[in-house]
Amino acid sequence: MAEQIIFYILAALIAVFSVLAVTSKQIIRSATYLLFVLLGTAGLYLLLGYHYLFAVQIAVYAGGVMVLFIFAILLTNRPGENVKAERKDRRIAAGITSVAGLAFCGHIIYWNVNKAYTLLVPAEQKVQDIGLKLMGTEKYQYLLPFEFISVLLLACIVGAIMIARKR
Amino acid sequence: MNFLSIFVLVPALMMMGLYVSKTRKQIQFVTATGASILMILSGVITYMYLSERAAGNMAEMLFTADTVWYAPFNIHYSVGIDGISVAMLLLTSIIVFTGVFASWKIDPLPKEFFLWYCLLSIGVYGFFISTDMFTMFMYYEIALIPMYLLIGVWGSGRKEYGAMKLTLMLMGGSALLLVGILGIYYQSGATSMNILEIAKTTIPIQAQYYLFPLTFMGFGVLGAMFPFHTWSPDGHASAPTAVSMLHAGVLMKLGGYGCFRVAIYLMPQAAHEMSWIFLVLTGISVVYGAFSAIVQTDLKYINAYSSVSHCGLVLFAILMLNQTAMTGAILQMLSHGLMTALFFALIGMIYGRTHTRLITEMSGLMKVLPFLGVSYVIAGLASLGLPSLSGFVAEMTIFVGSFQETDTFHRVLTIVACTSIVITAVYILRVVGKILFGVIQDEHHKHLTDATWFERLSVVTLIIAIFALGSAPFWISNMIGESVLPVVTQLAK
Amino acid sequence: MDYSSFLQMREEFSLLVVMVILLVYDIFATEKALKQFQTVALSLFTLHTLLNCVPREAFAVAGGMFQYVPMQTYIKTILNIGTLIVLLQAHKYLDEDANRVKRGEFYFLTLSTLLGMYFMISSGNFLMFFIGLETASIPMATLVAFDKYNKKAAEAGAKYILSAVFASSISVFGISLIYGSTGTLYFNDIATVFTGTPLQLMAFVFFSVGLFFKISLVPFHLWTPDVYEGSQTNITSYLSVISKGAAVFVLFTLLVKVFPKIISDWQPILYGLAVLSITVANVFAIRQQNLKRFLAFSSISQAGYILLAIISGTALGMASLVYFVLVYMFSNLAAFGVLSVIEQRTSKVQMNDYNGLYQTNPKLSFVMMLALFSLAGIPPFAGFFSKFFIFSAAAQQGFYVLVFIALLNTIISLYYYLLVIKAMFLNTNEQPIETITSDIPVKISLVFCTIGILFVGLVSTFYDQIAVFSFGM
Amino acid sequence: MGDLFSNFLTGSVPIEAYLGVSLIMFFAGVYGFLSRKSLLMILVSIELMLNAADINFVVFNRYLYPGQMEGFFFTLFGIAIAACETAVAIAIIINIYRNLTSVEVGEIDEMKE
Amino acid sequence: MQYTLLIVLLPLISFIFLGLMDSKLKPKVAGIIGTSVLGIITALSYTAAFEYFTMHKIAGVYERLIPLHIEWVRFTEFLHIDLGILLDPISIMMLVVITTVSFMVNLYSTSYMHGEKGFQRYFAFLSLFTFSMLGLVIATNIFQMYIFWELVGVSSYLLIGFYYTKPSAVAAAKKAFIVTRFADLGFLVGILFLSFYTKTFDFGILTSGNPNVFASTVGVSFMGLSVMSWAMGLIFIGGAGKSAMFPLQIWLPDAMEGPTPVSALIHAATMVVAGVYLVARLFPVYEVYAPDVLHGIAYIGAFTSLFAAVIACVQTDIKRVLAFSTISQIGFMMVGLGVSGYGAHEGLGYMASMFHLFTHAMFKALLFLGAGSVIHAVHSNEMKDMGGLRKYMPITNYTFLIACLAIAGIYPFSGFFSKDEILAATFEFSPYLGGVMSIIAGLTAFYMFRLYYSIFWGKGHKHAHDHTPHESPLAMSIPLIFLAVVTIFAGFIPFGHFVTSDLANYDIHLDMTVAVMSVSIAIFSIGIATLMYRKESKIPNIMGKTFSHLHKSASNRFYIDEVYIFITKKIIFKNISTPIAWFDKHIIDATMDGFAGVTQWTSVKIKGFQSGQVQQYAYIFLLGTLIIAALVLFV
Repeated sequence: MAEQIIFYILAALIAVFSVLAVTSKQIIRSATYLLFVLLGTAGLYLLLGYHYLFAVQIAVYAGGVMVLFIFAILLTNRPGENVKAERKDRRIAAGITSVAGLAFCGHIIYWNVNKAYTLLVPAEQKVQDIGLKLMGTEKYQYLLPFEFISVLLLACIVGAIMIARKR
Repeated sequence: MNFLSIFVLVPALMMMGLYVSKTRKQIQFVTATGASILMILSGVITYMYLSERAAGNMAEMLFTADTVWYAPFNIHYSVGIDGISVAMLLLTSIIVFTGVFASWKIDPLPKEFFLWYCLLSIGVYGFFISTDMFTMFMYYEIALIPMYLLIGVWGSGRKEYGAMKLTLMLMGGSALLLVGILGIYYQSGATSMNILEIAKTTIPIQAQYYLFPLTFMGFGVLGAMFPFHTWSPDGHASAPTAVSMLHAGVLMKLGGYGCFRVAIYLMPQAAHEMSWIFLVLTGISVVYGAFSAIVQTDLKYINAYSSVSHCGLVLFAILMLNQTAMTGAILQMLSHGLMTALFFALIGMIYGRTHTRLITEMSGLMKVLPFLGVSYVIAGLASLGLPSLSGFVAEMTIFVGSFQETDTFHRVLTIVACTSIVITAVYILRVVGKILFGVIQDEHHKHLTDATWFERLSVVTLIIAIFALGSAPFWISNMIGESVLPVVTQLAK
Repeated sequence: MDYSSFLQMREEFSLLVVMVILLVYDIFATEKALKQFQTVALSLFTLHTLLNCVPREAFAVAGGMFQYVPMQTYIKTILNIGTLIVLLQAHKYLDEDANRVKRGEFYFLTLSTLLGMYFMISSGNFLMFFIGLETASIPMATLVAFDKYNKKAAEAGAKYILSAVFASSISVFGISLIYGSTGTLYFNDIATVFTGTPLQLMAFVFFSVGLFFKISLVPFHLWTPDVYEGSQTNITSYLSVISKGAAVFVLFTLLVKVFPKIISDWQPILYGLAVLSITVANVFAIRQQNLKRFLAFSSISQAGYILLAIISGTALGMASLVYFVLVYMFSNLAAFGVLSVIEQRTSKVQMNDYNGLYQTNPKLSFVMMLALFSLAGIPPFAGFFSKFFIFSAAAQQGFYVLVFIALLNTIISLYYYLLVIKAMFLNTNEQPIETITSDIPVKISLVFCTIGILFVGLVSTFYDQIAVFSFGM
Repeated sequence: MGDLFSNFLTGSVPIEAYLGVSLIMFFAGVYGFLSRKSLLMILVSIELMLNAADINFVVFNRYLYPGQMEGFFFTLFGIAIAACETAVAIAIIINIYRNLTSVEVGEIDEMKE
Repeated sequence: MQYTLLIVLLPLISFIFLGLMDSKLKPKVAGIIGTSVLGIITALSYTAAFEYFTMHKIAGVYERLIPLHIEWVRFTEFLHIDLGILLDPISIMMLVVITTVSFMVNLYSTSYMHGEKGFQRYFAFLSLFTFSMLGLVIATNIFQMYIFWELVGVSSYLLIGFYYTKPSAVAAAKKAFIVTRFADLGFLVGILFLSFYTKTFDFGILTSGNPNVFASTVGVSFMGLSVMSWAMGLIFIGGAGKSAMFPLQIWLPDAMEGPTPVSALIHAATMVVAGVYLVARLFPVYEVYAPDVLHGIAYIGAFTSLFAAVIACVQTDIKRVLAFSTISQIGFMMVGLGVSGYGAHEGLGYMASMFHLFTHAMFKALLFLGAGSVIHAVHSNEMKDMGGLRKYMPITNYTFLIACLAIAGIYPFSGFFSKDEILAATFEFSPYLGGVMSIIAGLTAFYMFRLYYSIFWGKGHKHAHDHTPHESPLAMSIPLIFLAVVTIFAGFIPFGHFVTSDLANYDIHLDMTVAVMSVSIAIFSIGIATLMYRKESKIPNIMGKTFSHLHKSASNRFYIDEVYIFITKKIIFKNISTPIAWFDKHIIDATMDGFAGVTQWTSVKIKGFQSGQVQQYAYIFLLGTLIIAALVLFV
């Protein structure tokens, strides 16, 4: 019961802040709403029992990404200046398309998703397990992507620095 | 690779020779030598062919060779010739040879000109020696592209427009063709793209219904079939002399040859059932081209429309689907090739002197340019089918052959096609009367000089060929006639 | 945990080693030693290419996350050669004072995107695939914006990253649905359960647009011309050839390996996209004046042609596809090579500027012409063969109408290719581009491309080699 | 903490609800991407979209395929990738700002047609 | 008789030699070569004629000899063009006629054309013509005939257009060629019809009388008519074109633009009778399988004859008078053939026609050469520039008079005999037609003497410009005299012994009623002419005014030329060719250009999609995704 209540609260939170994040006039608010959404998502992860993910979500998003955002906003935004209002026709078109897409996908997913799930043994996610899987080379083990993503990260850092630095 | 490929190799070697040559002298040496070698080779091949036949080798294609090229697609590099190919090789050699001399002093960029010219001849030669559809198609396309640059750079008048139009329309033709070829290959279920192999299979009739029009139209575009002929006037009008010669003389023959070799030969049933559509179209070409030529004032346009008419006759005859008419069609290809090349050569030479091609601006040229004038008259006479010149034999064979089809439809069409010989006379004589006869109007034209030695060489070679074909057609006609037989047999199945 | 199996991924490791060496070299070498940086880099990369060009037995690593089949060696080698050519062409550019400081990054980023493509190609799992895809595209954005003080480059970078991320979010959403409807991310497992329920189909569409984006098919192509125009020419050529080549290969692999059961669904999609891509791109290309945009549209239409090979879904199609990519690489890189040489010397990219090029730069125009003819599919250049094979592969499966539409489009494409040729050979110019002497690396690259254009078609060995392994797919 | 929360997991939230949330988030992101003027806001929208996909993975994993942790790991890596993207995107946006002194998306349409 | 090959070959060799050498030869040399070759072949043909007619006959019938026969081109199993030499009475006769006239003309020309530019070329063309004409008459098969038929046409074209700097000559040459070419189209199609059903081109087989040859034509019709009518009718059109039958006669008067000896050779004696020869050659076929066509020929011949005679009465150009007279006389020959039957007496018309052909060739050549002589003297073709020439040019005067008498049909000149036979045959066929032909004979006498008087009588004041006219040199006079002699005596040749429809002997008996009547009509007409034209007289003017309408129409050749111009200029040029050219340019070509245009237009129209706005890109991207998904799911 409580789980449901929590879920719906989170769900409402996420939905509302998602919409607010993309409609807010002020960019800094927008970013803040995004933060709330991300935190709400983290809440969902927790709700689903993925504690580790909860931690990662908060650490990476709230801790890393948001900081980047704030920096960027502060760097590029002159204080007090609001973003100019978007063109209305474009907003309407985007809105209609999004809603249509939402309806379409919702329809398909709702009628086709496998609902015969067997809930729900509380799954205690042991961090050791996660660690072992992350270091394994068998099927359902993730050493290779783990190593590989480091290349991506490195490349992104190099690239971002290359772009951002003066020379 | 057997020795037939030498026809492709020699121009390729010429290209290499040209690439390293520096002066005009060297360029001329290379091209003249190469063209002469090709002439000799085609003579040799004719002799070999005839002696082989005389020795009783009755294979459909002689000197065949077959090398696997792209195994997964069953593409082979296969060559072979029959009488028709031999005739076409002869024609090509003559025209390449004369074209070289007709553009002896081409300017600017002689080296590049001949490089493209050689590439063009590679395409043409290759097409005639190939028996594999892929190779055939490849050579066909090789022959298309140099045209653009040749016309675009060395042409005259609205050359860019003409070049573009020609290239694109012919490309359109080859688009139809490629679908057709792929269709034939896959529908026949043959294990080779070799025409001879495919001929042994039967393509399902349903497939033939769309493949036949595709291939026929595809080649028909090149053969200037109505209503896909409009590239011809604009293209020929802007092309430089040698290119017009080679294009009208040989390249347009690729169309007829292809229709014959691919469309008719491989899809006899559809040919029987659908020939009437194309007969009507080609019949229109024949008369329409001739009528159009009457009112033109540009020499090249006149000749281009005349080519539409004459090449229409080629396709027309092929579609009659009997041995005589088909033989006539091939003869007409030869004949038209020679005489239209002669025409274009002469027009080029006249244009080079008078700097105009409008018949309204010339008159009385016979007086100052007797050699060119007489040659022009001879070309004209050949064109209107004077006996002892090549056109006559070809046209008569066609008409006699076409008349073998007894129903009213074919009869009436044949008679309609026959009228073209009168209309041809009208426009030829109009031109001859206007530009050669009468009194010179333009002061500048009074001091023109007659043909130079290389021009004479080129013209005389063509005239001799025209006379030879027109006076002694029997051996070539027999050679072609027996080579047409396999197709006729196929049609009779 | 047996990490030694990782050693089987020779290509990837070898590339990684090159990357690391270069990174370290760039950071720690002395000023003097750095002068030889490009030489070292190119030699190392050449070595890498040569070492990894022989196919091996098929194998799988990491429980099937990484799956190797011999064909991949070919496509990777093609990508290697292409990258090498691009690097050769970029040599001069990177030697300029303004860029010398960034060249280490240039190499590192280029090679890391290449590595991303390697993994993308060899992946046996959607996770791997996704990471590969991102590795191939995120650093690419920084490459696009490489000329960072150039407004156009900056703009192109932004457009690229935004579009790419948008595409990949849709794609990853699709992957999530695939996972949701099949319960696995392993290709082999998905293939058995992916039967085409509505959810799966939707998931498939959402997922595949990410690839369509990378291949830049209409209507997912709109970023292409802008980005191609804005970025530095060598990057553009890298983007148009290497990135695209990897993506089409992957698309084919995925469609055939993972989604074979819904062939009746994806064939019409590809059909439509092919028609759209070829036609729309051609129509747009007609009136382009900027040659980079021009080549962008041309490459979109080429991508449409590639779909003809994919749509067949046969071994023949596979071989034709790889072959096509090979030929396309030579042709397009030759065109871009000429373009970049001229742009770097004169900063002229408009078609009008090319008027009369043949008068002053016959060799460059000649190479350009070969490249364009090859792209247009004119024999005896390699492009003709590759196109023919692709058409043949499609026709084999009965797609005659599609082939016909594609062929009609070749007329339009021939038209605009001829426009360039016309500019170079036919038109005259008051102020033609001055005579340019290219530096050695560019010369090498262009000669290499020319040889490729001339002989890859006529000599059937290349195709035969590729065809040997196409059945291993 | 863990125990506390797991005790709540006795009732059942239907899977559709989770998916609905993620869908809303996703299409909110789409809307934002299509309509916002600031490049940074567009980036915000993208975060939403990526995040929505992550939720999907987790939910599917938890509800439908609890046996393996594929969705879990995908989300894990996905977060990392999203971070990379953001970093690079922000670098590029700053670069835009440096060149154009603006981060409005309408400004970056010099190249067209 | 292998040497007959030489008769054909020598002129060809002469042509090639003269043509290639052209101005490298001295004019004199060229003239000598040309003339001597002709002399040689004339001698050869006389030898051949002598040898042939004295040869042993088989069952009283002349044998057809084929001394040479080679296959030239093979069309089908049965149809092949052969080249060969066929000797039978009519071809032998034609050989004689052609070589004789040709020789005379050559000889005449050496003087007449003296000093002309292109003298060598002229002789080359003459040789070419002779070659072609000879080839035509000795043809063994209809296709060979067609070949030489065309060559004859071309040589005629070249010779008419000899003065190529003169626009009228060029136009005339063109006209002659095109009109005859048009007729040849009929000939060709006729050949196609005939050969398809009979499976042969060979005259020998066609005229053998073997019904099997025509077996497959029985009951076959094409668009309403029987195929034989089609075939023979179309073939006749070919003949009609060359022989200037109505309505294809228009080219002949214009052809007088050529040098006068050429007119004598081609447009009087030889080429224009090719049509007659053709009908005669195929006579057995016409007679048996297409009698309707044969009768049609008779009527067309009669009409043409009348028509031309009327026009001839009012022409003022002496060569044109002769030209129309030629048309009229050929009409006679056609009538003769048309009314003829097959076999001894039935074949009288045939024999007479051939006979007339022979005599006409001689006297008409004479007339033309005489006219040439006159023109040579006064440098004009117009009657008004002449008059009173008899004093200056006695030889021309007498020879011309002889020819006039011959053509008028006065005994004992040759024309009398041949014309009389035709009239007799015609009366037998139909009295009405006979009557008409008699009237024409009268008209002939009238206009010939009108011509004669206008030239040689009356006042001679008009030509006192630079020099007084004088008699022509010897080279011109000798042919005149020779031909005059022939004209006088040829009538006494027992022609029926040589040429008949069935190759058997036939003795001509003069039908006295017809003879008397025709001679009296002729004399009466000559009388009227004498009255009107011997001296300056008002009568012609009065007559002209009285029948002004008729006179005007006749002077304008009944406006047939205008009709032709209307057809060619207005219909073909303006209403067919120009629209076709327009259509080609504005419809067909425009369609092709239109494809390009539409593509370009689309290209401009859709450029908005590439707006540069990344959000729009994403929008389209998304839409694309959704649409594809929707299509995949719902379609």
